[in-house]
Amino acid sequence: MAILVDDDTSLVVQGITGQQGRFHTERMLEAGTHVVAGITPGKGGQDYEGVPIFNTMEEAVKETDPNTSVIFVPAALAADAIFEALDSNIRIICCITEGVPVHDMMRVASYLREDATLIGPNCPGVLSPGKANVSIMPSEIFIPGNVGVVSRSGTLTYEIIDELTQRDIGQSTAVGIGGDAIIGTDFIEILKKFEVDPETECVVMIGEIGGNAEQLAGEYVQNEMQTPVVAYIAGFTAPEGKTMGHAGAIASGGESTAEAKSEALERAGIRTATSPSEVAELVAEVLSITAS
Amino acid sequence: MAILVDDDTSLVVQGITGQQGRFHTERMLEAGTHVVAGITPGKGGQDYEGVPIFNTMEEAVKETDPNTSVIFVPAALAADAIFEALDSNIRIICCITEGVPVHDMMRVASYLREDATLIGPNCPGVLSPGKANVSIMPSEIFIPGNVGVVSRSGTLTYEIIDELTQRDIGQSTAVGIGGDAIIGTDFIEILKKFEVDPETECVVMIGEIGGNAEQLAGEYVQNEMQTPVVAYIAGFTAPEGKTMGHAGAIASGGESTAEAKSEALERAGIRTATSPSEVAELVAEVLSITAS
Amino acid sequence: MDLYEYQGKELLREYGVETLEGIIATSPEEARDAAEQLGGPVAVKAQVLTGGRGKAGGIKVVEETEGVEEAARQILGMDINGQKVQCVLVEAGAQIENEMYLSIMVDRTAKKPLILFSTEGGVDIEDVAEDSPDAIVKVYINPLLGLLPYQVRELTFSARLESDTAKGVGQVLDNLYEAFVGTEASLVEINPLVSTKDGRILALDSKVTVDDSSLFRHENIAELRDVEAADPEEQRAQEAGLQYVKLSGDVGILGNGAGLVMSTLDAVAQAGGEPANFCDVGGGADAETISEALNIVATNEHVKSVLFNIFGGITRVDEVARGLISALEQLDLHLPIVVRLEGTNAEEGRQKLAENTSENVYTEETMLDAAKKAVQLAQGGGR
Amino acid sequence: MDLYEYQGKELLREYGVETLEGIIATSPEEARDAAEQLGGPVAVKAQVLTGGRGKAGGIKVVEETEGVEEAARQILGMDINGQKVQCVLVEAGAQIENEMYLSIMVDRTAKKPLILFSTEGGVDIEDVAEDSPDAIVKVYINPLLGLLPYQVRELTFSARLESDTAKGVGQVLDNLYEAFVGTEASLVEINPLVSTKDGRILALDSKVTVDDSSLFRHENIAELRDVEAADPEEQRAQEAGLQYVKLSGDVGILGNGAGLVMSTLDAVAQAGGEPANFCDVGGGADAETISEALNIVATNEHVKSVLFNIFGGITRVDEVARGLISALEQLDLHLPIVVRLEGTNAEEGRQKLAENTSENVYTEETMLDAAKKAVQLAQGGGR
Repeated sequence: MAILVDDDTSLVVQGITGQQGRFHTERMLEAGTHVVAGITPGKGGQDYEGVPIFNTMEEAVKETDPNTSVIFVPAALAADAIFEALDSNIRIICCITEGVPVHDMMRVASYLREDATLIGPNCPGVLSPGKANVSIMPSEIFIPGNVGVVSRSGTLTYEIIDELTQRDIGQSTAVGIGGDAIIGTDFIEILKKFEVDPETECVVMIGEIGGNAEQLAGEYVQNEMQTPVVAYIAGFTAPEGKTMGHAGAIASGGESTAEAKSEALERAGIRTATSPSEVAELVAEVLSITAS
Repeated sequence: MAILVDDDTSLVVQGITGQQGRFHTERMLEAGTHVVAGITPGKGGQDYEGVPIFNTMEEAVKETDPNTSVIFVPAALAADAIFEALDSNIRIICCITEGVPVHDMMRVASYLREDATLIGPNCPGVLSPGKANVSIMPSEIFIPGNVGVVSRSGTLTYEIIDELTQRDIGQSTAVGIGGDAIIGTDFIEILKKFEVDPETECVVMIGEIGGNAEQLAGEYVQNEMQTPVVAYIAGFTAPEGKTMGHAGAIASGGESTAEAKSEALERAGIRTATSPSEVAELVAEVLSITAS
Repeated sequence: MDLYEYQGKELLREYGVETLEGIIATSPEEARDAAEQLGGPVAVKAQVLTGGRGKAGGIKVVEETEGVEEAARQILGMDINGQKVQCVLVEAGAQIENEMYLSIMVDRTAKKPLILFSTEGGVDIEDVAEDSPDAIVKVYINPLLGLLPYQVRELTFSARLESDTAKGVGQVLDNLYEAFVGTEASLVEINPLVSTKDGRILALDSKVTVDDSSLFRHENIAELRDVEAADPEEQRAQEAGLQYVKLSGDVGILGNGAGLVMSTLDAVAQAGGEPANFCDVGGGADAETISEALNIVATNEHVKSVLFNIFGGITRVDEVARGLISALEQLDLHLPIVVRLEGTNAEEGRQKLAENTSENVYTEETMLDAAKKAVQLAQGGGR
Repeated sequence: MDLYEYQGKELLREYGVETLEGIIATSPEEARDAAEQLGGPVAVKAQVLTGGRGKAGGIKVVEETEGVEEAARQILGMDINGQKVQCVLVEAGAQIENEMYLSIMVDRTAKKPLILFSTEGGVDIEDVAEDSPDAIVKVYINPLLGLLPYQVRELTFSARLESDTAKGVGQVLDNLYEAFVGTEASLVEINPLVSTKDGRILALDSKVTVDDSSLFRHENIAELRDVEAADPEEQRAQEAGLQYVKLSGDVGILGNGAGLVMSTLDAVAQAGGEPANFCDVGGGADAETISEALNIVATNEHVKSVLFNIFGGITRVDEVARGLISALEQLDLHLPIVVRLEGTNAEEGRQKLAENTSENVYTEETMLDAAKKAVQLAQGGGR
């Protein structure tokens, strides 16, 4: 199984001929992902690494019938690319692009219907080890297994994945939901998918300062979820009112601080680690409990 | 049974204190309709004919929990009233108002979800004889029965209802879908409801020049419908390019003429009358066939 | 409400759509002055709210300024599909490379704006649709999102436009969509949209229809309504708040409700007659409205008989009868009038009418009988 | 990006929101001139990007023009929550009747604009939310439809405003929503929004935060960015394309990726240290970027040690090591630097580093060990 992306994923890369698009298309192909099409207006008819390029999503869909897209276009064009994918019935869309205007994202979010899943923007994407890599994550550090990972961060996720892998704990799917204030899919929707994924036996949730998505996720875990969850929150030392790298990582008192999130998760009965390596330790514990 | 409105209808009147709102509220009450609330901003706390008035739909919903609304507000405010009803989870909305701008209606139509039904605008509303009158139709000429009526017109519908009633042929529900170019609900959606209504044994469809909704309905009747349909089209003598009273009644060649519609319906195997009284004759025939 | 070519172009220019320079003229002299001002070859174009003016001789290209006066003289006053030409647009020339077609309309079925584009412009788009449907690109717009950049790309790539032309057409499309929304049009059509040898994209013609229901919030457009060109009968009816369309027959028709009146027209035609007009007096037809409506119908010299068809629903028929009686008293009509009253309190209404009106008023019980009677009377029989 | 009160008010005025007349002054003399120009009693208000300036003495109401110079002298140069007051807004007086609160913000959970309104203005809205939550009216907006008239009515009726005030507040709300969308703000807040005795509704204060990501299409707003007020360290980092936040501790921190760097700060705190900054060098950290980042961190005189934490994913660790070595060669840093390299090709990276760098560079394998080491070094031990 795995969630969101797997062997059935057929991927179209929006913005395939940009620097990032080219670089990650190669890596996604190397990881065995079925990249069936790329889009760059004006370069239709060419190809990149054997992947045919189209001018529009309409053409790409007609010729190659993709079910998933990954977006590498510049921030000013990202919302347009998402609308193009949605209107062409692409049902899973990962927007890697950073710096997408918040008002654009509010419009996108209001247009999204239940039958489509937007991951990101400003996210590393989705990777199911051994199945499909629709992300900018380093597939080398992953091994297949039964831990689901969902995170607002990039490198911090890799750090934790690495800790898991070093302990021989494999992953079902890793989902970077993105570090912006407004993202297509929040923790809860991903947790729901992991909950019904028979392969996933434990979920790691990596949160950070800003908003209250972790609290809402905590409530969901407490009330609805059977699969055990291990959490980690970054940003305890972040000063109030400062944006810490991610546009959405800003503590402005109340629920948005790391303390508040961490406490809420603990209250919801979720094991919450204080460091990336402790995450791996807790997961190992959970799995050994589950196994026994 | 009946469709759209019945004994379970609890109605809120948007624009209850205007001339039309007052007049028809009385008539709807006389017909036994459960009018539970009225809305007129600034007149909250008052009542009209025992119906409590609220300033906003939000208040009306909180206090009286209506499931249906009828709109009598001026054209410039009609779209706003529809949005207000939709956002307050009113699931059946009849907009009587004439002259609603087409661009307003495009926005409304794009916002409409499947769980809500908008009838009109520029329509007489919906009436289920003996059950509920959510309309400006004269309930005196109706009798309960098993003929469903769906029409783009007002008085022409009354004419046909009268012909039916004079022949002792009762009606399950009469729906005036409205005479504008863009309306919330087309023939097909109403035909679908009649098709699954056990009470309705025959449907009368009254069309006119403009657009091609009759042709689309004809296809639906031919391919999907078991209940027999009798049709009538008005406007054979309408000159090209002229708006005949209803904003949507304009023949501009092609499918929009009465001839084209009539022929398409005949081709679809639908009995098509050439006069209102012939409609009643054909219905009588159909019912006697069905009965035998 | 349809706009004249020059009015439509003025609006389009406000939204950034480029057109040729042009000057409106109502006399041959004005046309010559305009041509002198513009310089070079010009086109003299009849301003009428109907298609086919080219075939009718309503457009003349004049190479030398001297010929303009004569051309304008020929066009002004011309009758094109029943419309008298009251002014011409004198327009500068252009070196045209390609003729394309671009329009945005309200699509009734989809309930959203529909863009049509074709590289085959300057001809009737319906002919193109029939002969080479693949040459037409269709794009539907979600009015809540507006025209999105990817949709412009879809259009220009589907139409296989070259990069420069694509850019220009894309810009025109952006502007035209703004105009469509800004003016609340039900149709904006540019046919042809041309690319010129110097790389511009120009609207060579314009057809703009704005939504009558939206005019209350577009004063500047409402002011363009051409009262002079309107038929005096229709204009008077509009002022009286009647829905009125003048037709060419001899049976004047009044009724309440658009659908019923259309049906009455059809009944008259079925009875072998020809309707002289469509007149919907509306729901609460009082004596004054009925009187004015009858008066307007009677103004038409072709009218030989009048058919008054009322189905009383909410308006009770006896009240309508009272209104009619009082209207007839005020007027001095010698035309035969066939009255058919049906619906709530019809009996009382008919009786009232029988008691009060003169010998030129006939009553019938059914719509078909009333239609037959009116036709018979118009054709000189039946009195 | 936060705007000063006077900048926010300028924007709001462009969208039709009324404010008091005001003049900005950077010296006591300018303040006096401003007061003379305005006439009557004025308020002298410190312009700082932080709350609580009233309590800090940053707002003085002066009845007579003579007192303005002294008031401005006291306020200018004042330190309010770490911000030095560089200018004051001299604002005309008003006869206030009621103080209300109005704001529109981006709601992260609902993913749409949220309007908050309260008849209890002039105080911290969070206090109102705690003490009398019913006094706050909330309205969510669908950004595809915009603010609808019925939503304005819902707000004004829920708040039980009197008809005149409701009309005025409704108008301000319409304008404020236009401003919110037009400037792509993440927050526009008017606290207090006042009604005056002569029936006007005025924004007495303004707090506007615009979305940094949208500035590329709002040149006029981007120009308002206050380079003078920004910390020189942060400003330099911004110019170098680094994500940088200055903090008050003594352990300088660099890393790749915002989440990882936040986590590194937390690790330093857990080890008993205090981070001197947050610095995300980003994905493809080349020698130049690392060099500039190190330089900026070292500029901070409080920094006693530096922790460089890299998880190599796509960027291979050996390449990062090469960049770091080359950066260290270019710089003449005497600070102890703890380097932790992990991820793809970490072994090679660490080896390269061991071979090439001087004695003030320490390598550790885990984040926690690296944090401990850096803290130890900052506290003067461990060399």
